[in-house]
Amino acid sequence: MATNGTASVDYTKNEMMTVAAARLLQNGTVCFVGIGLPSAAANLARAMHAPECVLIYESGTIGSKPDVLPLSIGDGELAETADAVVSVPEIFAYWLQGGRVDVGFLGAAQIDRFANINSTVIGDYEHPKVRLPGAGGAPEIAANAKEVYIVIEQGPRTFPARIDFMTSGGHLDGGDARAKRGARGAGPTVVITDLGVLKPDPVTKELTLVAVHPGVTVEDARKATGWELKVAPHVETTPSPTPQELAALRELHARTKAAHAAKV
Amino acid sequence: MATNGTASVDYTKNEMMTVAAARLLQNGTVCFVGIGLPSAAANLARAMHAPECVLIYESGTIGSKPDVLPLSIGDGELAETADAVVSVPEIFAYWLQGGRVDVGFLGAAQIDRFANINSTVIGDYEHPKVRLPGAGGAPEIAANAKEVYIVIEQGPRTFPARIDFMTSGGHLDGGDARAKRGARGAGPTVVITDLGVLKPDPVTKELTLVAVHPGVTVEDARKATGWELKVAPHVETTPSPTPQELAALRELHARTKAAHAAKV
Amino acid sequence: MTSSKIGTLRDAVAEYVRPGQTVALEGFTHLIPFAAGHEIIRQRITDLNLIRMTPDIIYDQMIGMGCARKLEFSWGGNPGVGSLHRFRDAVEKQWPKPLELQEHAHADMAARYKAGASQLPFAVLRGYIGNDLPKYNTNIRTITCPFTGEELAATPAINPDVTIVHAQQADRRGNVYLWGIVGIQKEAALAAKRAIVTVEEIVDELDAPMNAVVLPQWAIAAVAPVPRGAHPSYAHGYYQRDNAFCKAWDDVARERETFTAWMERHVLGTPDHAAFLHMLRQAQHDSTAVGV
Amino acid sequence: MTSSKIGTLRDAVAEYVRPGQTVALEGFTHLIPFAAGHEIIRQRITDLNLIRMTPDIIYDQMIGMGCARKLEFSWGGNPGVGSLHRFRDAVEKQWPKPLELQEHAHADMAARYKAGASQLPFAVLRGYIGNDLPKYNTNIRTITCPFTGEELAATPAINPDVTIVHAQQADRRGNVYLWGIVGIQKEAALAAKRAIVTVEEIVDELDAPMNAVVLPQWAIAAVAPVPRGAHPSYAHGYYQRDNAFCKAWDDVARERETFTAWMERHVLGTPDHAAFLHMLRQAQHDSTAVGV
Repeated sequence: MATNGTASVDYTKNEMMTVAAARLLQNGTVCFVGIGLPSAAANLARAMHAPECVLIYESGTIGSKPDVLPLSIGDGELAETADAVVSVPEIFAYWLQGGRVDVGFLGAAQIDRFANINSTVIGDYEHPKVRLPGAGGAPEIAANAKEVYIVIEQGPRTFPARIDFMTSGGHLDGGDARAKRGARGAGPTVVITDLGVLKPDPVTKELTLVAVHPGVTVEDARKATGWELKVAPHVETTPSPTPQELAALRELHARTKAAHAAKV
Repeated sequence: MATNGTASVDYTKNEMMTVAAARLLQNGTVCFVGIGLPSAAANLARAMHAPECVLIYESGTIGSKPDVLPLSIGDGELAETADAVVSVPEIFAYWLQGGRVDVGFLGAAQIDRFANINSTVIGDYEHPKVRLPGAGGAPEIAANAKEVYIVIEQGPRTFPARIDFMTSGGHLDGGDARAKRGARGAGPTVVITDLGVLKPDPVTKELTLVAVHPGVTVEDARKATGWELKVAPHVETTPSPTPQELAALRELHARTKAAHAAKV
Repeated sequence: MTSSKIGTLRDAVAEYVRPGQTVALEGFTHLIPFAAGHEIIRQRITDLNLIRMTPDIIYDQMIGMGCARKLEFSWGGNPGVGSLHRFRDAVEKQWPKPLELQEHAHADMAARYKAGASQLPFAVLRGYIGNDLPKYNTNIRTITCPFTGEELAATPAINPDVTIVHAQQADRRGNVYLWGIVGIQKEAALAAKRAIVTVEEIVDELDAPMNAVVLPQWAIAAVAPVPRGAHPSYAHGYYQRDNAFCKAWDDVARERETFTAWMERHVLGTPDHAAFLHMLRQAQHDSTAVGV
Repeated sequence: MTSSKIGTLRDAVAEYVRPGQTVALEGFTHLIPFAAGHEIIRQRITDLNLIRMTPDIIYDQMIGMGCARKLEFSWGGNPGVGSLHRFRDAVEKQWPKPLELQEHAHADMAARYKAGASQLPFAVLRGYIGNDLPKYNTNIRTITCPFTGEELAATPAINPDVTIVHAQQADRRGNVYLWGIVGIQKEAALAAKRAIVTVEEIVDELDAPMNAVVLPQWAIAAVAPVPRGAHPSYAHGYYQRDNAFCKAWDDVARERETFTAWMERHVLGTPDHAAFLHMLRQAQHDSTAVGV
């Protein structure tokens, strides 16, 4: 994996992306967490500045405080460290649809310029080139969480001009389309990639590059985008991961690796 | 209270009614139990011939095996002796509406010739002479249990020509009206009173006197009925309570009295 | 942010319960929030749209003291004893004021709370077949299944302004744990804009089994410790129902005068639930069962 | 009537699972009924309409062995590892036979099972806003709230012919107790015409807390003790997930030949789950992680 190093410590693009995502979560935020990078970022936030961040996993665990990252959305550790473990219908009906989730934290295979995401198929739905896992909880997380954060690597395949399938509605075709369709939450408010940070334009809702990570240029971001990328007048540079952040993240991954190896 | 005595032991009309009702429950039957006389009869059945009768109370207790009769539908004893205690929405949705109840066992303030029952008001609904407690779980017990047993004292006020309000549908206006309205269960299959036993005619569904208790005449039953009572060609006489039945019922009531006095 | 949720019942009611609101005090024969109902009476909060599946003595008291303009319910009575005299007097004779009724069946009320907790606008059930309520309650409608064409009952979700429930325990952060007959409490609390929970006690750690009914503190507006806060109903693991009180209530409530005198002395005349219970105990020592 | 419900998994599958049926083997990342899936493969039951929120390795195996003609699901993958190669091969290249897909989202599948357990014909949810599935799945429709006029998603209830779940314990009468992440299992079992439950062990008494997830024996068709019956998934309180197996499965399943050889040797070549586990352990001793 390539490393960038503008601070005193070297770090990977993936680490930068995870740290940037973690920083967005506030202490006390109720976060419905997808598996993988969203879960890593949320737990890094818990280890750093947001110890009271409430993590909900779709397996039904509320207030999970795992010491290691789960491999699946339903690891035993998530249940053991939770404030409550409820059924899957309950977590979706009373907690997500019930409007109790502040932030839905999602990954995706593809994203478009209005932050609509695809995790269903590459190619035609009925004759797919690649059959992806499918929707899972994402469509209703995207619809019902008060806002949505998305983490995804940025490249021509993940940021295509047109996604092959809309799995989870972001801002649909822009403007107020989302509200008109009856979605209750505000939708995606930020997209964190390995290159930078994008936010929807307040009016058109088109994703706009607002920050690049250290060592990344706006041109890099443009090249990694399958449409003509909108760029903010002033593009910030994300602060590099601090040594504390990196240490916490690496410890989390090290603990995770050790725990899952031992668990066989 | 008046006593009848055709057997070797004296017993009250209420005892005869309770024993007659208890005898109907089979071992293994899943019974959704109303409070009061239905609960007494069901627990007498458990103590006698049907130890595996499964009692469900609408407070959410499944498989309750109380040693004393509950005063309310949600006494602690019902929870402590249950196989499972679930929420009220679950007991109504998954267990009653879910079609898992063999027998719904109900009391009522009034019943009509098609076994429709009233537990809502005496008089006009909007200007009632007497405001009764209301529906509770009864309408959906009556609709969704596979069959319904009703226990009620028989007299001109409880068996009126026309009930003032239909709370729980029995056979509606008779014939196949009930099935046409989409009720899933078979509806009332037997009514046990302090005078005898009534069953719906197989075709018209009008309640028909099929048995009288010892010492009761068909004429007594007719007089206690606010419409022209249909009588079976051959009216059986209910066997008197056995000494064992009476002993078990009286022990149940004695234990109940002692327990509830002690609980203050 | 978290520990500040634990406070007094008086403050919680003063902060969150307002005249004219839709308020549910739920408890299905167990954990009935009596102390909270008394506090609403003490604070003279009126014009409430009260909701409850099983209005019993505490709603009889609130209705008789003029707190309610409307009642949504499915069964009203004094369990194991008989009628609610104040409820009947309000319905039959408009005393102390008229009481509008919106009447449903239990299965429906449970489904309506469930819909409310799920932020759905309506509930669906197989209900009201041969029941006369839809003739009087225009909130009981029908809906057609888009797959089978079957017609089912549909009713509006319940989303109270405030729900109040009683539970056995909260921890110091305000996470709530209840057990036994849990009734409709979780749904009622989650359906509300704000939930107030009274608890028997605050503990260091909730020793709750993994799949227990636990309400996280962030889903609750306020938690107030009120020992014996469900009396005369019961709290599983803490105390049993005061059956003598429930029976004696029948006589207290039968007449307007005895009712009013009792309420003025025991509820309005006491500053809080502890003082209320103290007065009851003293009265019982003096041999009348409920201190009339 | 009661004790006869406890028997072997082989007998339960032979008695209740028939070709062409709609069958759900549920488990949300925990308590996945692997042993039961293997038994269906061993008994060469085909043409099934399989249902599962989260089809994973066991459905990959059943699909690759030709048990299924259709799959209703909402997320298909090997959690924490990647794609299901046999599932993809069936969808992308119709091997070993075409696999019809009926695809939903999790919130919907959960609501559909809940509707099924409640004997309602349809489920209602706030769902599918900006999702393309309704273009392909005619079972995702809309319904209008009779009170607010809002349009919501409606989908048909799930009522499998047979649901199979795995739990930690049953007592000698067949009452079942599960805990931890309980997923959709209760709803799936209650929605089915018949439920089969495999359990880690039979105990004298279920030491279940009062509000635990307990399925009474009379709501279950058959109970079969199958120790480690959820392997390679986990059973809370009994064993952890075999992560090495799940990772190694990726290589086994990638090619048709290695997959078929593995299944023939380990599943068709063993009489039951105990023998299967024994073979796996031996293979692991011989140093290849999953006995390829």
